[in-house]
Amino acid sequence: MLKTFPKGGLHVPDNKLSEKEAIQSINLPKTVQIPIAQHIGAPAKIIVERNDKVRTGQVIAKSSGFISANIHSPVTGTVTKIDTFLDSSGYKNPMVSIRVEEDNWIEEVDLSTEVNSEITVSKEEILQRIQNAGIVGLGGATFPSHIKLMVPEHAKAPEILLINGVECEPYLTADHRLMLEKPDEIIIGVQILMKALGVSRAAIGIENNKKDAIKILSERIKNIKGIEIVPLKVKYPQGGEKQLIKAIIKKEVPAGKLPLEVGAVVYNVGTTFAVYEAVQKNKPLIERVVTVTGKSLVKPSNFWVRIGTPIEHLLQAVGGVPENTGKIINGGPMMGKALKDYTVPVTKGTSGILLIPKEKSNRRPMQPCVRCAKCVDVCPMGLEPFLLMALSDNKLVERSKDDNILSCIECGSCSYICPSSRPLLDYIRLGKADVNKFLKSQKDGK
Amino acid sequence: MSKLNTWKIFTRGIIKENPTFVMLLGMCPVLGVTTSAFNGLGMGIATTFVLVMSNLVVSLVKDFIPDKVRIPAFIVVIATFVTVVEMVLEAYVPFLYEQLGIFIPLIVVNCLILGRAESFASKNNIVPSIIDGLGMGLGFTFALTILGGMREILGNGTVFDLSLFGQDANMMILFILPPGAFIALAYLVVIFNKIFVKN
Amino acid sequence: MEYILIIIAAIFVNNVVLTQFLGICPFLGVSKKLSTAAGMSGAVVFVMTLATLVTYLMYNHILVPLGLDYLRTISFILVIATLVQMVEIMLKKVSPGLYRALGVFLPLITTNCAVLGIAIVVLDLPDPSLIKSLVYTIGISLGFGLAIILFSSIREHLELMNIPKGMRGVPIALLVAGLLSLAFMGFTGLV
Amino acid sequence: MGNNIIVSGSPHVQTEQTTKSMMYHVVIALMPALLLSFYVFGLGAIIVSIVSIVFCIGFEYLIQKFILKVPTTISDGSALLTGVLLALNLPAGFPVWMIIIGALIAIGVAKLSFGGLGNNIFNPALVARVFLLISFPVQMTKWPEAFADRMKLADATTGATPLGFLKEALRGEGSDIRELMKSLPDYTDMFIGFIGGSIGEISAVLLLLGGLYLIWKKIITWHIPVSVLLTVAAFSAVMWLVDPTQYADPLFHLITGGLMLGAFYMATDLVTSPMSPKGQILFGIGIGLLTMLIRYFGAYPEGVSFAILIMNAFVPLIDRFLKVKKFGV
Amino acid sequence: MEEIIHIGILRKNAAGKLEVEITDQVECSTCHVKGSCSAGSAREKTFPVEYRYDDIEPGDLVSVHLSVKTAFKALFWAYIFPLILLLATIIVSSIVFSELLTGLIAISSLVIYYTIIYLAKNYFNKEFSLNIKRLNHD
Amino acid sequence: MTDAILYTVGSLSGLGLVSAFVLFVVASKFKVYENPKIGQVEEMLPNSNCGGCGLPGCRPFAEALVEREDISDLFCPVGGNDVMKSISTFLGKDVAEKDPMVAVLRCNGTCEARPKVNTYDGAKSCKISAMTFAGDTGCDFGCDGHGDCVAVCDFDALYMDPVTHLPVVITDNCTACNACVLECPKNLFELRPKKKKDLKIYVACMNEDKAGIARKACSHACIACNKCVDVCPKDAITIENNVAYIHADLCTLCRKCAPVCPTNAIIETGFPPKKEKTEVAPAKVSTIEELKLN
Amino acid sequence: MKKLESTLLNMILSLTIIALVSGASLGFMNELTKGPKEESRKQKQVEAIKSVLPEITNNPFAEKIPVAVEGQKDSLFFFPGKKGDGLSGMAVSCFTYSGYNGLIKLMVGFNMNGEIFNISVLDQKETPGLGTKMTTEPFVKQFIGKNPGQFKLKPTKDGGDVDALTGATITTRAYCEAVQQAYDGFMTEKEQIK
Ligand SMILES: Cc1cc2nc3c(=O)[nH]c(=O)nc-3n(C[C@H](O)[C@H](O)[C@H](O)COP(=O)(O)O)c2cc1C
Ligand SMILES: Cc1cc2nc3c(=O)[nH]c(=O)nc-3n(C[C@H](O)[C@H](O)[C@H](O)COP(=O)(O)O)c2cc1C
Ligand SMILES: Cc1cc2nc3c(=O)[nH]c(=O)nc-3n(C[C@H](O)[C@H](O)[C@H](O)COP(=O)(O)O)c2cc1C
Ligand SMILES: Cc1cc2nc3c(=O)[nH]c(=O)nc-3n(C[C@H](O)[C@H](O)[C@H](O)CO)c2cc1C
Ligand code: SF4
Ligand code: SF4
Ligand code: SF4
Ligand code: SF4
Ligand code: FES
Repeated sequence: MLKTFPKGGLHVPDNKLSEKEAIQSINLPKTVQIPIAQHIGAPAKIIVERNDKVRTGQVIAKSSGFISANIHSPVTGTVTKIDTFLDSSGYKNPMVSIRVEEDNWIEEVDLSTEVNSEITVSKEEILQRIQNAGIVGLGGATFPSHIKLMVPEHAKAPEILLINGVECEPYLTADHRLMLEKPDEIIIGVQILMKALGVSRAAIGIENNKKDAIKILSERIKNIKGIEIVPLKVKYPQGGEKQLIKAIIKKEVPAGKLPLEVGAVVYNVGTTFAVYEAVQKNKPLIERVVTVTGKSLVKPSNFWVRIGTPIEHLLQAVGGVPENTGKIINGGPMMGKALKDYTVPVTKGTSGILLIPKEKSNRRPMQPCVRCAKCVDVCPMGLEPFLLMALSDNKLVERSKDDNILSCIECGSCSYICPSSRPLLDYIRLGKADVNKFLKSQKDGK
Repeated sequence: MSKLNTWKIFTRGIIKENPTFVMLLGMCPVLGVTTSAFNGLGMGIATTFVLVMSNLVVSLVKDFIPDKVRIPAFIVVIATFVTVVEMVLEAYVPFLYEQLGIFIPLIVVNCLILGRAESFASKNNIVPSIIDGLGMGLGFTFALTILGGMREILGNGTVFDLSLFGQDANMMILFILPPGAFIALAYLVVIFNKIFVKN
Repeated sequence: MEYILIIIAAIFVNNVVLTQFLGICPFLGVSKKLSTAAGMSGAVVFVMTLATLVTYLMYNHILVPLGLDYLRTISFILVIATLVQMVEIMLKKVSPGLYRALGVFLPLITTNCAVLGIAIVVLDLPDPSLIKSLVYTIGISLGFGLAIILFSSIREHLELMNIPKGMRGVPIALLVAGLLSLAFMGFTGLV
Repeated sequence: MGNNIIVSGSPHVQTEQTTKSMMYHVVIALMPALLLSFYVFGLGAIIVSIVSIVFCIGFEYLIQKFILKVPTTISDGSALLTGVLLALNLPAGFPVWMIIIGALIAIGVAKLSFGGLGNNIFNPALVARVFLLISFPVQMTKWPEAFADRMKLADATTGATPLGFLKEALRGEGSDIRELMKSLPDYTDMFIGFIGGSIGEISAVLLLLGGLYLIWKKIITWHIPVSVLLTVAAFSAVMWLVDPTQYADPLFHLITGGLMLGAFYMATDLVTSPMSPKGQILFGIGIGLLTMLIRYFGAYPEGVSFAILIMNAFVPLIDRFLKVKKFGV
Repeated sequence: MEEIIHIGILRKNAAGKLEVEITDQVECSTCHVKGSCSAGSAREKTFPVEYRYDDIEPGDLVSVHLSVKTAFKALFWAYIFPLILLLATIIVSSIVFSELLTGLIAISSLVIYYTIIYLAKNYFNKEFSLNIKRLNHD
Repeated sequence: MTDAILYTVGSLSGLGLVSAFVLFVVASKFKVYENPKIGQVEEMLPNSNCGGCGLPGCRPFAEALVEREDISDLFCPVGGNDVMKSISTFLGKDVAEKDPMVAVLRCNGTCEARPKVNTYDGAKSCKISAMTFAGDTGCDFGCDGHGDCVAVCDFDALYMDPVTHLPVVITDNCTACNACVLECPKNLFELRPKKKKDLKIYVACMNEDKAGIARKACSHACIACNKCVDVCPKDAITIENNVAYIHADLCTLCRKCAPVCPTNAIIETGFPPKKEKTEVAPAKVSTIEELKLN
Repeated sequence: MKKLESTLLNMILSLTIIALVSGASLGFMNELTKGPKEESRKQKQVEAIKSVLPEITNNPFAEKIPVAVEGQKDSLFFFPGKKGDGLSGMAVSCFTYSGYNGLIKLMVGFNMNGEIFNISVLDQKETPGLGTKMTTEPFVKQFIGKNPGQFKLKPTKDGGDVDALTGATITTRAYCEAVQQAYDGFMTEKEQIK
């Protein structure tokens, strides 16, 4: 029996179309737009001005606060505008626009391709380099990565490092390809993180539909102590942090608490690779793997993409947007965000671009809840989505809170499975926002 | 309150503030005794009698009763009339007495009566109080008779014991059983409110 | 065994609310929240039992010997009204803390037809005795509790449902009560 | 807006299964049993089924259109299913006007008064069945004999169902159930369905197969039917062991009456059953216990429908206290 | 944790002690005929509270919170416990005494109950204190 | 026979005495200090419990009116000046007098003025739509058109216009309870004084984008061209964040501004009809097809 | 006029006075209705006896003979009906608990040959529309003039001679049982009275 989390979850057709496509580089676009809020927490502070010349890898916005991250220029060129631009939801946000001229890296970066497996730097230095490189979680949450390494004074000491190589989202193959193509780097990244955390154990969780990745990584760790590869049952959302922890170490992260509560720290494989590059090569996070996929595309592919590249540019690289495209999604079909407009740039959190044909784009019309309990069955968090939706719709904020609406990880399983096509997650998001507002107001009231 | 004319005081109990269909007061007897139109009518009349008499007495003695014992005093007055009704029914209409059973003494706790005594009779003079009692009582009687009639027709095929569909008609017995009382009343309330109480 | 049968019959077969139509007001009025309904049923068991105890004694040992049985209604209502108030007042005097918590929790218990009705019904039981009367009363009040707890949970559930406009409020409550009563017909003949 | 890209919150994919398809699958699952009963009871069964279905759908349409003034939902299949299930709960040859009343009660009172599909507390078909049973006990307990007078509409030969026969007979003194059972059809006939009874209670085996189909199609889960059947089996086994002269054996109780239909198709009604597996098991146990209590001690020979309705009333309470365990709580 | 919440006003009574008066519909909370039904009690309820709310002043609108668990504990002590006591007394004394005596003894057993409650007064006061929060006026 | 009557009288009087005593004690122990005025004031209020006064309901509002010394900051928008005045006379306290207010919608982005650039396919709720994205037109400030405001209005004062997909205020029903103002995720409602005959002039736009962008998104958008500011004799119009705002307290309803607005963003209501102005042709909007060509 | 103040004295006084007045009037009312109440209680039985016996001249009610039934709480009552001095018939008040809803109480009148003269129902709780049909004429008719000695008091279903009420076999069975009981009692009693 493969390990997995016990309650909930479901099988979504995985459609990993680009599984076999090696990661290619893509030519640079004419301009890039770099949002200064690409991570959870405070936006970075812009430190360049209009008409400044910037080089690839140069810091253009500095972390501003405890939870924040640096932002670097992904290209060499001239800052043409510092203004608000549309973000992926169509709201306007401050960004830096750079005209691409060439690709001239700053000197500190080691651009050599050989694998540097000697970990020489100290614990503190690792932390510093990760922070400087502006690394944020590439698994989707875009939480600044160095913070996970800074264990608070009286907190429990971490016991195990978990590497999330699950990639349970249908269609996406970025992490999968990365594990196949950069296994050594990832393993070194794991060792760096282990050192930084001071733990002696690490586990890399990989869904069993990526047998080749499991095989390659297993070979590489043969002689390394403390790291194990854990094949996991194929079940969405196996990649959710809490589900991964439950599957591997059989502990439940208490509601509203961090993984550290059970002694675990989780990093995505992409993040781990970025950590390797930051620490061993001094390379800041300015590019990432993006899967561009969709059934209507001639050739779904994986690309190394500079942050700030317009999504349009990526789409042109796979032959343009097919005629019958109905939806363009930033991310996977389950958790990704539908784009209002595809002039928007790739950010650190963009793991894939998915095109959905028109006939598959509309949800079926909503029908009344028939209390079939399918949403309850699939919810990996043991919530009752149908109830949370009703509570949210009726503005019963306190009851939503009592029914743990805040535990929802927004995996979308409930909306997926509902035979009545109820927009459960839409309402749950609203309910969560209301509860958060309520909690904040209560705090203010005291 | 004081400006209401007599006619209005009288009619509002029947329609606008119908104690059963609109205010939903004292539901126990409403549900309990309405197995036939006749029982409904009988209960209605008995209640109306108590209502009118207690309104009358209360409005007479209202000034002699200190506020704090108002309620117990009213209760005594009401209970007295109820006992009188009980005695009279037992002596002269034993059939009805048996049919209404426990619900006769329970007229005492019918909120309708205490409610009227408290909110109307204790603030008004005799004439309006009697009119109010009559109006409310008739409204109550009307409701009970309608409900009783409906249940009797649907459940037994008769009204006031007159057979409508012949002896052997199959009627929906359920309506004279307890569930039928609730169901029939539920829909009567909806219909009454739809017709008479707009808004 | 006899007592157990009495209790079962009183709870299911002859449920006060659903088949005897007593205590409809609190049934409809205090049933919007499950916790309040549950608390209310707890309180009702005590109050009903105490009321029956006192009225039973009064009837059989004062009124009947004096030939005053026709004073049943009037004396019962006075005694019960007083008693109910006494319970509250004693509590408030003796333990303000307890009283306070209850006050926030429950509506005051008032005399309603169920209390008075049962006190009277009990007198007509076949070969009555004090214990039998009390057992019956407890059964009845448990039946009240069951009905009101079920009913309030259903109503809480219906709060979130999309009831047609005209049916909202009392009509739907009555309809639920009717269907509940219909379901309880299944217990017919059980005891 | 042909040229616009579409925006919505995640997720952007959905399953194939819809409410409508679930309803139709249940109808499909019931077809074999229905067809068998057409074969066994003939015209009477066919007419009851048609009237029941037509009027359930018709009332749904009329009430939604003219009284509630909301969009009609007859295409979602739930009214059709209620019609089919109501028909299965009636004896063949049941008077047409009574079926119409039943349809009105099921759709108008038990379903649309609560707001239609998904909002009702009680199982509509069963509310109607019980309403009819109580209102018209004579007609509701007049069961045509299997294969008798299949082409006749009225006054078919009638007889008691096994449960009804035993109940009646046991009232007499000194009767031994083992003797009485000799005059009943044998178990194979009961199991296959060549016996008298209401339209849908004749073939335990076809109903069982349909039920398994539903479980396989993931329309219902095993929790409710299995717990109902196990409880009935266990309870009746105990009683049978205690006194085999008064209580029939478990197999008899499992294959007679409406148990199969109730356990697989009516107790499992999504709308009126609990959400969590634990709750469903408790619900099933409750139904099993009540069914047997009513069969043994109650006034009615069969208790499945009452048991389900009573447990329907407990569903909000069960849902409230038997929730799925929340992650990390 | 589920809570019962009411809205009230903080008041100073004649004796200078603080009280909360609950203003939202407590009685028969949802009953539509409160107006006409006065058999019960007044619509307002007042409870003495201790003065430990620095930021709340008389006249302020407050919300009163009581956890359901505490509420049920109160229910037990106020109604369930005396019921058990009453029944126990009746069962025991009915073996020995006549019906009338049994009844009287049972009623007097309540005296014991009230004494117990009285002696445990302080415990109860502490156990069942209300949690009071100020409401913002806007 | 007299015996029986004597017994009756005796025992009933006894009972009466006991209950009188108990009830007296009850009454004094349970004494509720209640200012009877509270009830009376409550009866004067409209009892719609809408919360428009800022308190949780009519009863608490009555309490506050009676209890507080200074009630000049309390106002019941539903009852309006009449109710407040009668309360003032009743309590002998001064109350504020407020102009009756009415809700107005500060968006005129009808379908034709504001072409769709996307199709929204999420839950039919403005709040949810606003959380998901900026809206299915080019304007992130405009109405989402799912009618959250209609649902929240207790007084049937709002409905969705089926043609424009914008909510419409039925002025006569609106009680200025503020519910819609709080509900709208785009903050499109404003309460404005209901001047005599309900004459109003206001800028029905909240688009803070620069002229070009705003204009491209919606042909009725305020483009902050300053023409109205220039023409206003009372300096009642200011422009902030690229939107003009007419200050109701300064505005004399002279109607000079509306005609000069190049985009029809200024709305006049209640005035006798004037000749219709020609509509501005909707701006051209790039579609996904055009983008594809790039 | 001003309301009375709520002083203790006033309260007690007023309540006592009200109680006094009400007590007096109730006592008075009771005296008034005592007779009629008693009368109406008897009336029912007398009516019933009269209706089930042939013409009689005595007051059978005054001569009632209770006979306990073994193993039952209630008793049978015998009301001998006389014409002149001779016994002309006997009304028997009998009961059974096996009705659909329990108790059914009947008054059965026999003539001295043991033939049923008439039957009337004193008390019953059967289902309206089903069991209650036992009070109707068509049903009762089949008993009149029959001698339970020959006429088998059982529903045809159980091998008797009584046509059951449709849908109410249980009621019929109970009814027959009660009549049978009355007949058996009558037969033994007849001997003794003679
Ligand atoms: C429903 C859900 C599914 C997720 N799936 C994945 C996944 O497949 N792979 C992954 O790396 N992270 C996934 N994540 C994100 C992880 O929870 C977690 O944030 C991440 O592994 C932490 O690593 P990072 O900070 O390096 O991104 C998922 C999150 C959620 C809520
Ligand atoms: C699903 C289902 C549920 C049933 N439930 C009941 C029931 O609750 N009560 C009942 O009397 N008959 C019920 N029946 C019918 C019985 O199985 C049986 O036909 C009937 O009770 C026999 O009664 P009789 O012998 O008195 O005529 C049900 C039938 C089905 C198909
Ligand atoms: C609500 C209801 C009430 C009933 N009431 C009676 C009744 O009062 N008397 C009776 O004999 N049978 C009554 N029955 C019918 C019995 O359950 C049983 O079906 C019947 O006695 C069978 O008799 P049959 O063989 O004459 O049809 C009632 C049935 C129902 C559903
Ligand atoms: C598995 C399943 C079982 C159902 N059982 C019933 C039933 O017993 N009675 C009924 O009226 N409808 C039944 N329905 C249809 C539908 O759920 C029912 O009409 C709703 O209760 C109406 O709100 C069933 C549907 C499904 C999918
Ligand atoms: S989106 Fe939230 S509620 Fe829905 S299944 Fe996922 S965790 Fe559960
Ligand atoms: S999956 Fe959909 S229909 Fe089923 S219970 Fe959940 S919300 Fe209701
Ligand atoms: S005005 Fe606001 S709330 Fe109303 S429909 Fe428009 S966006 Fe929604
Ligand atoms: S339109 Fe707005 S302010 Fe006016 S009544 Fe409705 S919700 Fe209140
Ligand atoms: S009428 Fe029975 S409780 Fe109110």
